[in-house]
Order: sequence, then C-alpha cells, then structure tokens
Amino acid sequence: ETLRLLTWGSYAPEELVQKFQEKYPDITVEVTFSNNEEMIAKLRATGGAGFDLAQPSHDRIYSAQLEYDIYKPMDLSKINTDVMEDSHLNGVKANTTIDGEVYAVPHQWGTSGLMANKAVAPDFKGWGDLCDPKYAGKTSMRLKRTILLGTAYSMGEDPFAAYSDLDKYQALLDRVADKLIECKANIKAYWKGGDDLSAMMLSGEVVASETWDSTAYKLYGQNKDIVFVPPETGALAWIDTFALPRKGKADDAAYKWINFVLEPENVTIMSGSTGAIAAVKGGLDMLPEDKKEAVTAAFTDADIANLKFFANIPPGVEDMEGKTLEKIKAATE
Amino acid sequence: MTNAQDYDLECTNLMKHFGAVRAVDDVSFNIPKGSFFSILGPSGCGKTTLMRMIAGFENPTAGDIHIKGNSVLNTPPNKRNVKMVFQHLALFPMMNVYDNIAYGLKCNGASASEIKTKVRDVLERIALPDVAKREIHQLSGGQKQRIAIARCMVLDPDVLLLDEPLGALDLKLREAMKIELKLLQHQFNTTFIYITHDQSEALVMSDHVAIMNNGKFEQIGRPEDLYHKPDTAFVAGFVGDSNRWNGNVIAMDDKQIKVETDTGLAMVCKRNPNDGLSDGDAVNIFVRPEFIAAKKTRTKSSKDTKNTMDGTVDSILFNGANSRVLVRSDNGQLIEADIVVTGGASDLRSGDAVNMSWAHAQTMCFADKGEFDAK
Amino acid sequence: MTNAQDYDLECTNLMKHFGAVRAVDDVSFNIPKGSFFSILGPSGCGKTTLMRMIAGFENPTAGDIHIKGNSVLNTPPNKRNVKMVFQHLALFPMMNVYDNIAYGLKCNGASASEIKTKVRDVLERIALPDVAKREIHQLSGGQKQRIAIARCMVLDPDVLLLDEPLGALDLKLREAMKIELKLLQHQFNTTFIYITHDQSEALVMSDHVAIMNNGKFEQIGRPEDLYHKPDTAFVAGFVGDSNRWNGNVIAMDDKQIKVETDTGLAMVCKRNPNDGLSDGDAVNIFVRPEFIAAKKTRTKSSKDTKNTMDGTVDSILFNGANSRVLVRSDNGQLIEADIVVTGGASDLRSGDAVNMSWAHAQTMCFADKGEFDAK
Amino acid sequence: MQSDIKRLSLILLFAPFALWIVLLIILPHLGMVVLSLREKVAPRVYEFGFGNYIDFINEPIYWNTLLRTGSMSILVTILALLIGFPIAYYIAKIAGRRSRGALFLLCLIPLWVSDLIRAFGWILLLRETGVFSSFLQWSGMVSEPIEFLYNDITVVMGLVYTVILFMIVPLVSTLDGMDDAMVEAGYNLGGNGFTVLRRIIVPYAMPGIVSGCIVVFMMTAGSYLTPILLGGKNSSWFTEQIYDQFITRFNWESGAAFGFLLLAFTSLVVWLGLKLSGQTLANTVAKS
Amino acid sequence: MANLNKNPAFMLGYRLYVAAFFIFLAAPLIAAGAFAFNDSLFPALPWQGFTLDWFFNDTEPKLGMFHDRRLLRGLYYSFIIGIFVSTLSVFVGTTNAFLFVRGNFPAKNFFYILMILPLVIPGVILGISILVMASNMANGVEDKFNLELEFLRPGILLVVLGQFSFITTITSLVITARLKKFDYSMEEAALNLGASRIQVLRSVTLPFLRPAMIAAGIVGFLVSFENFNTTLFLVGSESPLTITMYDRMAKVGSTPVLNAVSFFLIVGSGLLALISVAVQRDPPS
Ligand SMILES: Nc1ncnc2c1ncn2[C@@H]1O[C@H](COP(=O)(O)OP(=O)(O)OP(=O)(O)O)[C@@H](O)[C@H]1O
Ligand SMILES: Nc1ncnc2c1ncn2[C@@H]1O[C@H](COP(=O)(O)OP(=O)(O)OP(=O)(O)O)[C@@H](O)[C@H]1O
Ligand SMILES: NCCCCN
Ligand SMILES: [Mg+2]
Ligand SMILES: [Mg+2]
Repeated sequence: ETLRLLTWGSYAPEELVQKFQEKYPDITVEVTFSNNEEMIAKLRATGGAGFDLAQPSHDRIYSAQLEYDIYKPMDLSKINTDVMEDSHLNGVKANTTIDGEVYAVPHQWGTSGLMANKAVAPDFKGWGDLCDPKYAGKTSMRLKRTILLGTAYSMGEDPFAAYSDLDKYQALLDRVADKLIECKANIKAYWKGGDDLSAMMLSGEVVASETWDSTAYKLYGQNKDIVFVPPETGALAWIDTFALPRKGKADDAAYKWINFVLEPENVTIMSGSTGAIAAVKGGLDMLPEDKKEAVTAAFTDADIANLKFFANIPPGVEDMEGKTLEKIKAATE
Repeated sequence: MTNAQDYDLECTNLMKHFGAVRAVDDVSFNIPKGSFFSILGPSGCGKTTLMRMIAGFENPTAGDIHIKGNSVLNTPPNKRNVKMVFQHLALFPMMNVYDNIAYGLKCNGASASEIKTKVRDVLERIALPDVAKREIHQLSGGQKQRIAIARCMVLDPDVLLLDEPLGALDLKLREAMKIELKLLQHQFNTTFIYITHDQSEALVMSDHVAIMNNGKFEQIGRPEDLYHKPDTAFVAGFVGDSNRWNGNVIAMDDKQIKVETDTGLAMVCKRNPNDGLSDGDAVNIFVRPEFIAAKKTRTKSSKDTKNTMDGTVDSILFNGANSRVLVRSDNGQLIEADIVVTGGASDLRSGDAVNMSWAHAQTMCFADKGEFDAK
Repeated sequence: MTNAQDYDLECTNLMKHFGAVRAVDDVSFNIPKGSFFSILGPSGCGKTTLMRMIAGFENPTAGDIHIKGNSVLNTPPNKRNVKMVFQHLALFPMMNVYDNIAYGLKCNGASASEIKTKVRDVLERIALPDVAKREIHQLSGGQKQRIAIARCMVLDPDVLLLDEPLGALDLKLREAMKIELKLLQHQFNTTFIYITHDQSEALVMSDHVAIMNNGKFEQIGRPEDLYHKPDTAFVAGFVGDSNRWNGNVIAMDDKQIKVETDTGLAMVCKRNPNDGLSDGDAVNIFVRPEFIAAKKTRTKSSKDTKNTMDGTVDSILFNGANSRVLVRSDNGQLIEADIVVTGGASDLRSGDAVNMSWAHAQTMCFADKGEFDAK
Repeated sequence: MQSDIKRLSLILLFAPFALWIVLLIILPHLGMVVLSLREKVAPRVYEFGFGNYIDFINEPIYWNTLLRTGSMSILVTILALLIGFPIAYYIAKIAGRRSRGALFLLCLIPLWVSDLIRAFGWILLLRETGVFSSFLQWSGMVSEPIEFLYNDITVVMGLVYTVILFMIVPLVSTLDGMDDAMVEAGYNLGGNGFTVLRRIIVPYAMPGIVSGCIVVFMMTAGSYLTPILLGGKNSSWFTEQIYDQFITRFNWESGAAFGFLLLAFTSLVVWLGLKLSGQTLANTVAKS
Repeated sequence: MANLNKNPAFMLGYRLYVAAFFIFLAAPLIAAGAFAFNDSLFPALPWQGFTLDWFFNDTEPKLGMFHDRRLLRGLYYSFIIGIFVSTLSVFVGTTNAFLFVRGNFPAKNFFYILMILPLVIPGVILGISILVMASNMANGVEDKFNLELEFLRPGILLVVLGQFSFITTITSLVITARLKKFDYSMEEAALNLGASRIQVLRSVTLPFLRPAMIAAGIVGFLVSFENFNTTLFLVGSESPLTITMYDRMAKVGSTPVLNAVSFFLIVGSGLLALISVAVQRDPPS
C-alpha cells in the first residue's frame, strides 16, 4: 500500500518517513512537495485523485471544497483528537465544516511575519519598515497575499473584517497596492522560495524581510543576529491541517500517518524539520532546543496573544488579491 | 512462338504509359543466349523504364515479357531470375563486401557453407579475391562496380541488366571499365543488357545495339551496321559524328539520289533501297568527318564519284589522333573533317584555302522527319 | 623584367606548401595577351592551388605574381582584376540571372543604367539575350556555364581563370561546350587560363598548354608540340594514348637509339638531342596507336625505317571513326592500333594474323623515372 | 492488388500521425478554446461568453505583459541571431574538419541539463555575493559587491543563453550546404567582406535564419523558468500569468484564454515574420 | 575554408569571440557543477573546501544524492518517462518519416506543416491544453458513468503524452532527413536480389535508418529528461527529477546536493550526446 502525501516542503522529513515505514512495513510513503495554491490546483485537476493525504492551511479549504469538491469528510473517530490543543482543533473545525461534515483537522501552526538582522537593523518592528528608505535596496518580501494583509494591518486596517464587504475590501486592496508600488524601489527583490530568502539573508544582501517563521528559525541557527520579528500589528498565523482528497485510496494509512506524527517524540522530529509548532497540547515545549530558543527569542506572550489568524477566504477574494499582486508586479518604479 | 532454347529474353509489343507520356511505345525484340546487348538512346527516351519492366519494378501497360521462354508478367520482382546493376550501384553501405554478395544467396536460403564457397568463387572471377572483409566505402569506384556485378552474378541470373553503370565514374576509369565489362561478360557468358546514352560505350562493347528514341526502337543491329548503314536520319545523327545538311530530292535512280541543299549545293547520295523517297521530298544528308578529305590544293577531283566543296580553314581542333579541321565553306557553313596533324610543314593552318571532297557512297540521305529542324 | 605590355600574367618561382605537401613547387610562366592557356595535369597535381594563388585566395609561400606588369601579392582578391569561373560555377542561387551578372558591377559602384546596358550586352554576346529574368535553377547546364562566364566577362577582366568548368557537364554537352568556349575566348579576346585534367579539352581549345605534375610544370608548349614532341616520359604518357614498353638502351647515335624491351624485342627510336641517355640506361618507349599500321598480310615492310611485330587480332573495339584493334603480339603483349572499319570484306576480324609496323621516327623514348613501374 | 497494398500501408502509416496530431495537438487546443469561452458566473456555474477575453482587453496589465513578452522575445531572437551567426559561420566554414564536430557538440551543452539547472548556475554566478561579483572585488575592479541578478538585462541574457542553440543548429546546417566557392566568387567579382556577407551569405542562409528565428522566438515567448528565476521586481512574463491563472487562482477559463492568446499572438508574429522575409514554414523549419 | 579575411588581427578577434562564446555556454554549468564539491550547506561562496559528501554521504544534513531517496526516485521517474517518450516518439517519428518521404496523398504539405507545429507551440500551452482535455474527458466519464479513469488524471501517462506531443516532431525531422538521403534503388536492388518486402525493410531500410533512430532517441530522451514547462502541468504524485529539484529549490531550500545532481546530469548527458554524434557519423565516402 502506498501513502501519497501532498504536503509542504520539509513536512515529511526522511527520518520520520523511515520510522513510519518501519512501524507499518506494508505502507510506502511517497511525498510530493507543494504549497496551498498548487495543492488546490492539483487536486482540482485530478478531481481529488492522485493523493491520499493533503495538508492545506486552514483558511484554504472551505471555498476550494465548495467550488471544486476535492476533499472527503474526515472520520474524527479515527484520529487522536485528544492530544490536540482544543483551541486549534475547534478553530479548524469551525473553519472547515460544510453541511455538518468536518473536512480537516489541525497539524502544525506558525506565523508569517518579519525577519531582521539585529546587528544591522536593530529597530525593525513593523510591516511598514520594509519600505523604510533607511533600508533601501536591502529588504525583500514575497509577492503573495501575506504581504497584502500585513500591509493592510500596518495601515491600521483589519483586512479580514473587510472580507464581508468585497467592495470595501477592493478599496482597501487598491490602497495597499499603491503603498506597495511606492515601496517597490526600496525592495531588492521579491523572494520566491525559502531558498532565495535564506541566501539573501545569510549573505547580507538583504537585512530584513517578510518571512515564514520557520525560515527565520533556521537562519537563527546559522546566525544568532537573524531573528524572527513579530510585527507590532500582530503576526499572521496559520494552521496547516490534514485533509483527505476525495478520491484518496489509502484512508487508513492516512489516519495512521496523522496519528503517528502527533505522537510526542515524532512531533519533535517534525518540528525540527519544519520549524513550526505542533497543534498539540504543549506543542511549544516539544520543539527541539534550538528552535525553542529561536521562538523564545522572537515571541513574547503578548506577541502570541496578538496573533492574527487567517480567516477563510470567501469566493472571489482570491481573484481580487491575484489581480492586485499582478498590478504591483507590473508597475514600474 | 519462338523457341525458348534460343532466346534468354523476348519482349513483344511492350508498352508503358505514364499518363500521357509514352515512355515505352510498342517495343519488340529478342536477345540470343549469352550475348551483349546494348540499348542506346538520348536521355528520357525510355531506356530505364524498359529495363524496370524487365526487372519487374514497373507493370507494362501492354505487351509481354518472356524469360527463358516463360512469361514473367505475373512474377514479382524478387522471383524473377533477372538481376540488375543500378546506375549508382546501390551497394548496401551497412554491409561489408562479403555480406553484400551473400545477400541474395541468404534470401534464397542457401546454406552458410554454400554461400561461403560461392562468394569466394565469384570474388576470384572478378579478380578481387581479397576484399571480402572490406567495407563498401573502402573500395575504389572500379572495384565497387565489379562488386555490384558480382553480387548479381553469384545468383546465376538468366539475364543481367546494367543501367548506365559507368555514368558515375570519371573519364579515365570509364575507358578502362569499358573493356573490362566486355571481358567479364565473356567470362560469365551470361546475357548482358546494357543501357547507355554514350555511343562509344555501346559501340565498343556490344554484340548488338538497339537505338531507342521517343520510346521506340529505331534500329537494332551490329555496331558496324548502325554506324555504316543507319536506317533512319535519327540513327545516322545519333551514332557517330556527322556533318549535316537539309535539302530536297532533285532526281534519283536505283543507286543514287541527287539532292540540292537548302544552301544551294548539289550533292549525290547513296540510295537506300527502301527509303520511300520521291522527287522533291525533304531530306537530311549526313557525311561523317572521317570520310571528308580536306586538301590544300584546289585540284578538281574526279567529280563523277565524289561530292566536292571549297572553303577556308577556320580553325584546327588539335586532339592528337582525333584532330579535326573546321572549314568554313564558301557559302558560310562550318564543316568538320578529320585530319592528321603531324606537326610538319604539310599541316593545314587557319586561313588556308582548301578543297573538300567525299565519295557519293559515303553520303547518306534520309527522309526529313523534322528531328533536325532546330539549330 | 619583362615588358608589361606583352604579358597579361607572369608568375615567377611560385611556390605553395601546405605543411609537408608541396602543392605548387617553383612554377614560372608568362602568358601573352589574349591567349588561351591551359594547365593540364592529373588530379592533385596542384592546378587549383596555382589558380587560387593567382586569384588571391591563397598566399604564395614564395615567388611573385604580376598582372599587367604589376605585382599583386599585396592586392586582396576583390581588388585583383582577375576573374574566375569555378568548377561548380558558384552561381548565386538566391539571385536571378540578371542579378548574378550585375553583382560585380554593383560592387564596383556602377550606375543602374550602366549596369543595365552592360548586362544586356554581355547576354547578347553569349547568345542568351532572353534569360535575364530567369532563376538559376531554370537554366540548363550549358546555359549556366555561359552565365558564369558572362558574370566574369562583364567586368572586363585582365585574365579569366577557369577551373575545370566542364567537369560537371554530361558527355555530349562537354563536347559542344569545348568548341563554344574557344569561340567565346576569340570573341572577348581576353586571356583565358583553363585548368583541366582532360587532355582532349586542353588540346582542342588552347593556344598553349602547360603540363603539370607533382606541383611542377613538366613542359609548356603548343598542343601539337606536346603531342608530337613531348619532353618527358610523363608528358608522352599523359597526353594522348600510347602503347608503352620498358626497356634498356643498347646502342645509340645522334639521331637514333636502339633499345631492347624487357620482353626481348629490339626497336629503334627517334633520338631527342638533350635526353642525356647513355648505353644501358633504362627507358620508357612510347608509340601512339595511330602510327601503328596493322596489316593482314605478313609482308616484310622496309625494315630499315620501321619497327615491326607480328601478332593475332584479339578483338576489334569498334567505335566508328575511332575504332581500334587489340592485337596480341606473339610474345603475349596486347597492343592497340587505330584502324578504319568500313564494314567491308577487307576489315580485320578477331583471330586474323597481322603484322604491325611503325616508323622509327614515331617511336619515342625517354629516361625511365619510375613513373610507369606499376601496371 | 498492388495499389491495395499501397493504400493499406499508407493508411497504416497515416494512423499514428493522425492519432498524435488529433489527440494530442488539435483536440486539446480546441478544448482549450472551448474552455476559454466559458465564463464563471458562480461557484460551479459557467456560461458561454467572451468574458475572459474581454477581461484581458480591459486589463492593461495583461496585455502589457503580453506585449512585453512579445517584444522581449523579439529582442532575444535578434540578439541570438547576432551572437549566433558568427558562431555558426565559424563552425560551418572556418573551423577545421575535426574541430567542427567538437564545436558543434559544445554548442549542444545547454541542452544537456534543464532550464532549472542553467538558471541555478546563473544565479550562483551573478548574485551579489556570487562568483562574478566576488571575482571583481577580489581583482580590485570594484570595491562594492555588484548585483547582476534581478533585472531585465539578465533575463534577456539568460534567455539568449537558453535558446541560442536552436539558432545555431539550423544556421550551421544551412551554411554547411553553402559552397565555399560562392563566397570566393563574391570576393572575386569585387565584393568586399561586407558586400559578400550582406548580398551572398545572408541571403543564402535566409531559410536557416528564418527557421532559427521562429523556433527561438516561440521558445522564448513560451519559456517559464528563466524569466521567473532571473527576473527582477518588474519582470512579468506572460507564461507566468498563465501559470498564475491556472495554479494560484484556479481560474482555468481565463488561463485557457491567455494560453490561446499567447499562441495566437506569437503565431501572428511568426506569420508576419514569414511574410516579411518571403519564406514559408515548410521550407525553413522543416529543413533544419 | 571560406574565409578570405587574412587579416590576422581580425582572425584573432574572431577566434577570441568564439572562445568567449563557448565560455559563456559552459559557465553556468561549470558553476552549477563546481559547487557540488563545496563543503558547505549552501550552494554559495565562500568556498569551504572540497568534499564528495554531496554525492556519497549518507546522513543529514549533508545527505548525498546517492542516498537521497527522493532525488533518486525523481531520477528513476525521469528515466522511465524518458525511455517511454523516446521509444514512442522514435516509433511515430519513423512512421512519419515513411509517410512524408514515401507517401503520396492530398494536402501533404499541409499535413507536413501540422507535423512541425508542435515544435513551435510554447511548452506551457501544450501542457495545459492536454491537462484540460484529459480532465474534461475524465470528468465527463465520471459524471456520465460514474467511472473514474485515473489514467486521465495528472500522472506519468499524461507527462509521457505531453512530452511525446512535441518530441515526436524532433524525432520525425531527424529521421525524415535520413530517409530522404536513402537511395530508393537500394530497396529495389534488394528486391531484385530475391528479398521479400519484409526482408528488405529489415535488412536494408531499417539498418540504414538505425543511426538516425538512435540519435533521435537520444535527443528525445535528453529533451524529455530536461523538460520542465510541459511536465509542470501534467505531473501527478510521481515527479520526475526536474520537478523534484524545482520543488526542492522553491519550497524546501537547496543544498549543494542539487549541484551534485546537476553535475551528475551534465556528465551523463554529455556522454549521451557524444554517443549520438558518434552513431550519426557516416563513414567517409
Ligand atoms: N514514374 C514515372 N512517372 C511519370 N513519368 C515517368 C516516370 N518514369 C519515367 N517517366 C517518364 O518517362 C520517360 C522515359 O524515362 P526513362 O527514365 O525511362 O528515360 P531514360 O531513357 O532512362 O533516360 P536517362 O538516360 O535520362 O536515364 C521520361 O519522359 C520520363 O519523364
Ligand atoms: N588547404 C590545403 N591544405 C593542405 N593541403 C592542400 C590544401 N589544398 C590543397 N592541398 C593539397 O595540395 C595538392 C594539390 O591540390 P590541388 O587542389 O591544387 O590539386 P588539383 O590539381 O586541383 O587536383 P584536382 O584535379 O583533383 O582538382 C593536393 O595534394 C592537395 O591535397
Ligand atoms: N514546444 C515545446 C518546446 C519545449 C522545449 N523545451
Ligand atoms: Mg535512365
Ligand atoms: Mg582542382
């Protein structure tokens, strides 16, 4: 039997896969690395076939399911929901319930925020600082929706609240776009993957950037000056989930994998690879030492309290945001 | 019909039309056992088409082909015992010499040992005993030629067809191969049918030559007969070099015809009994350069057996034994005559006044069929 | 040096070495104004290399080239007034006939109207007034030939170089073009240098011929002189057909040499004053087929002025005016003699016993330089 | 009977061709056109219409990107021709017999690995802390690190690099067929180097030039990784647009419309190019 | 040598230009390959010393390519896909060659242009158009018959078909060129020597085409191996190497192991290219 995982890069460390296969010798694990958009696109193309377990973020399930019917409901009885942190479990359930069926359970959570080299940019603290002329040509961001949302917050708005009124949201996006276009000159390059970002940060080509927290933690391991900076308006938080593609053929193996990676010692291995915090009770403590150090260096309790969880994306928003991003990309400085 | 014992190949009323083109148009002939038969004709006259019908690559539009007395119309090409040497030889470049020669034997299912013996034998007969292991590209032009023949002869064909096999060779090699081909044919004693548009090849090698024109055979005969006793103006013009005039019959008897050329000259020609000419008919008149004597002194020669003409030497085409003189006759025509140039004082020079003469018997005359109208 | 007025082209001690290959090896010659000069030699002897140096495509290793009296060593090819007709003509396929001919004029910056007139004129002179608008691929082989010449002649060159321009044509066309080329040269009255390895081309067309071998000129002379009075064995063997024997000098005086062939025959040869031969030297002996008389009756001819030999007719190579007889001499050698075949009863036949004789004066003899060792 | 066999074998030979062209080229493209004519009105509800094309027309970002892609592709094509022609000429006409094969093989180097690795290699060389910049600093030519990456010039260079092979190969094969004597004749008749190049070599090589240009242009316009990975902040490429529509916005309908537009636009450019140069597809691309 | 400019300075400049060009061609590959031997976790300067770990080491974090299961699997899929694509496209390329060289049928020119077309259609578009059609068919069948035709979903088969769709043009052109050089009289000669049609095909025509078929197969394999644009849209859970590497770079972060793979591919493709040139060389004639 083959378990075909559709997941994020580093969400299936080789060590864990080996361990799993030793435990269940009749299951082979095949991993495809992907991201939120591609997961949906792939599953859309296959009508939910080709994979047995996917790991989209909690906010990207509802509308994708409504529109393309690519997942199947989960049987919660087969999952050790007891070990999960209740707030995450309930949040995800609330976000992914359609017609009374639950389509996902939480796996790990993390944040998107900023990263800065404290030696060079000691008082870097908000989304807006990316556009600070002080750092001209030395900052970077990813041209995806995160930066739109972050910038909106830095302008004092709550974009998720605006989701309910799309016209209003469009107006907000327009302002965000103007701001980011203006900011373009300040940016060295838009990064496209953790790879470019790491290289630019480590080599000192940029001194601050929008980032995934996991990337920042990894770099912290290399250079203690490079730390994750939760923006003053609050880091954007996501929860990656487990969801079953509609035509998956190895549900049992999928459940086995879910339960397996939620086992405490496996959580540590997983978090060591991903840099994200497991959505289990005491997840923070199960981080490997170096990562824990990086997290504590970055977050205060207040920061954690100030997390802004991504809200479900209503239909249409994806398109609006996409166009806004294109506009920014196409604009010349 | 004819006796199968006598003829290796008989073609009767053979025709091949490609749409409106009559590539081969009602051709009949028989080829006796073991002879060297050439088909000579200008490019596009249908030689290749005729040969391809014999080999079975084209189906005749009409007519029949008998090999050793049996009609082969319904025999596919790979079952006819007629082998062919192609113009560009078509040796198989991905096989070595041995495999090329063995190919046909293998197709016939001969045993390995039999193949070995036969290939060795045939290589010896073509005097190339040591080339069996060579690749084709390691052979010289003349060697390739002989391998192509050996590849066919090893199958012991009833008839060997050769389609301008010397066409691709250079001048010197062509000359040498002419003689060699004739010797090979003697050696194998197989009927060869040889296609060419080079008259010297056909004349030198063949027992019999067919002159082909526009899909038809104009004449079949021994080389000497074609040269000296052509049946038609086409044959006279195509075989050997000639000086030519167009003219009209003025008077005639059983043995001679008196003609006047378009340029106003009177000449007497030998009469060909069946030429069907009558007074006033348009004719072509031919005289070969070697029968024209060009003399410096304008002595009147015996007018009663010779035609004569005066002129001035335009230029000498020195070519050793084949030297010619170009004489501009007094009425402006250029006439070629063979001369011997010895390098001595008696040689003709450009500008010399000369008298040319040639025997009535060497003056040929045929009904004008319009073949020589264009300049 | 020489008077520039007399010579269009002078080459002095010209050499070209490619690494160890001496392609052209110390060649000197002058070509008088308006003459037709041929360079005749076997493949690879350096003809093309010599011509390419004249045209400026190769730099000589040593020596000098003067055109109209001026050295052109430092003149780039596009500035030399020496035009060239290439072996494969090198007409520009992407231009039509007009543009091909106009190309050189345009390069020289001629005005449109001047170009128009000149192209029309030259097309008329080569008797192709109507082809200006044709594409190159719409021309026949002979027409292409003439366009290639016109393209050069329109530029009024001092010298026209032609590198085996007939090599690509078929037999009949070659024959026709030979005469045509000579007429064109007369017409333009320009110096032509013509390269060929076909002796009949060189002999028929040229005023002077240089025989080239291994990068050197063996002899320069009028065609008749080369044919009748060759300086070296190589020239005797290369120009015209010959029967050849190897032998040794037995005795000699000022006018004649007595030799014995390797096969044991005694012969008397004409003596060439500067041949440097002495008793016992190895020699090559040459006799041209046209000087050998083959007679059926074994009458003793005047032994004192002729060499004679008995033999049997092996075969007749009938080829009209160029027919030959192959005679096997009593000691086994095959000898070729020219004969006239008339078709009459007096003709020789295979198997006839014959006596062959040829004059001492027609028997040539040269020091053996080993060139003819291989069969 | 003979002709029956002929017909049968013709049909047998035609079948794989027809299956290939119809199933993998014609039907998919028709499908794409049909898909592009579906407008999304609500989740899982579509209706026929030209909405996706109208959106394209109404959004300058889109057609600007297409025009930009087109014009940069033309630039890349021209550069590839200018850079590649001397190389092709060297290989076909100047290099000795032996080195010719080796040089030709070297030209195929970029084909040995994927776009990805090539771009990866360029990034290693060109980034601010990469090999070039370090070398320049080390040699003292500059004092500050220089960023060569993330600008249009780099994209153009990377694209030229990626496609130049497809320019050189047809050029070499046409120039190979050119009789050297033609060039010599060009000089002999009085032309100088420039005349010979302009009036003889280039016209002769025209089929190869056109063929190379078509393939290079189409490949450039259709390339994805190189402009994405080497491109800077402003570099958008139309294939990226298509990718985004399909993959990140799940909007297959408009992605299909974009795809069709790219195909139509590039075909139009090629058609114009053929018209201007007086060549046809069959006597250029097919020959090389 | 059609080179008349004997000006030594010009020729020197020309040669330098050619040399510079080849350095340009090789530079990124050398860079990509060289960093495979850098004893560092990042494929970047500074040079940390020579190592073969990125090939042979078997432990994280410096997991060498020969121990990296996912890369090896990508390599394996690339290989399988390449084999299928080249076999299939050589087969169809051969039938196409016969069709267009020997066949005589109406609108031949038009069909010939159709044959060339896939080469100039952007790869991205080939990929999506095939994806769209396959999905539509699969969805249609699913709606109508409630039957899941999994082979129509992204996966190896679609990747093979997608690559096949344009690689066949390349193989067809290569094999057609060779068949055009075939002297038809060679077949007639074989027939004349007594061979049957099948024997002729087997012993004369196909052996003549073999070098072109091998070369076309190798080119097809290489192009398939390196293809990204078309594959990207059609790939399912079995990703070939280029996609695996791209995912690694864009989503995980690259280590010099990717350089090691590059080095491995450069050497492998180089060898294949050499072979293809060697087989295509005709004996001197
Ligand atoms: N397959 C064909 N279809 C149509 N016409 C043909 C075909 N084969 C030959 N012909 C025509 O038939 C005529 C005779 O052609 P054939 O090849 O037999 O001439 P040939 O005497 O062999 O000429 P050459 O000496 O040039 O080889 C020519 O007019 C030719 O164009
Ligand atoms: N570029 C070159 N490099 C080296 N050797 C050369 C070169 N060009 C010619 N040769 C050699 O110089 C010699 C003379 O060559 P050339 O082409 O002048 O002969 P040719 O008399 O024209 O022969 P052909 O009648 O075959 O054309 C030959 O041995 C040839 O191999
Ligand atoms: N038309 C597809 C071309 C892809 C080349 N990599
Ligand atoms: Mg023929
Ligand atoms: Mg030569």
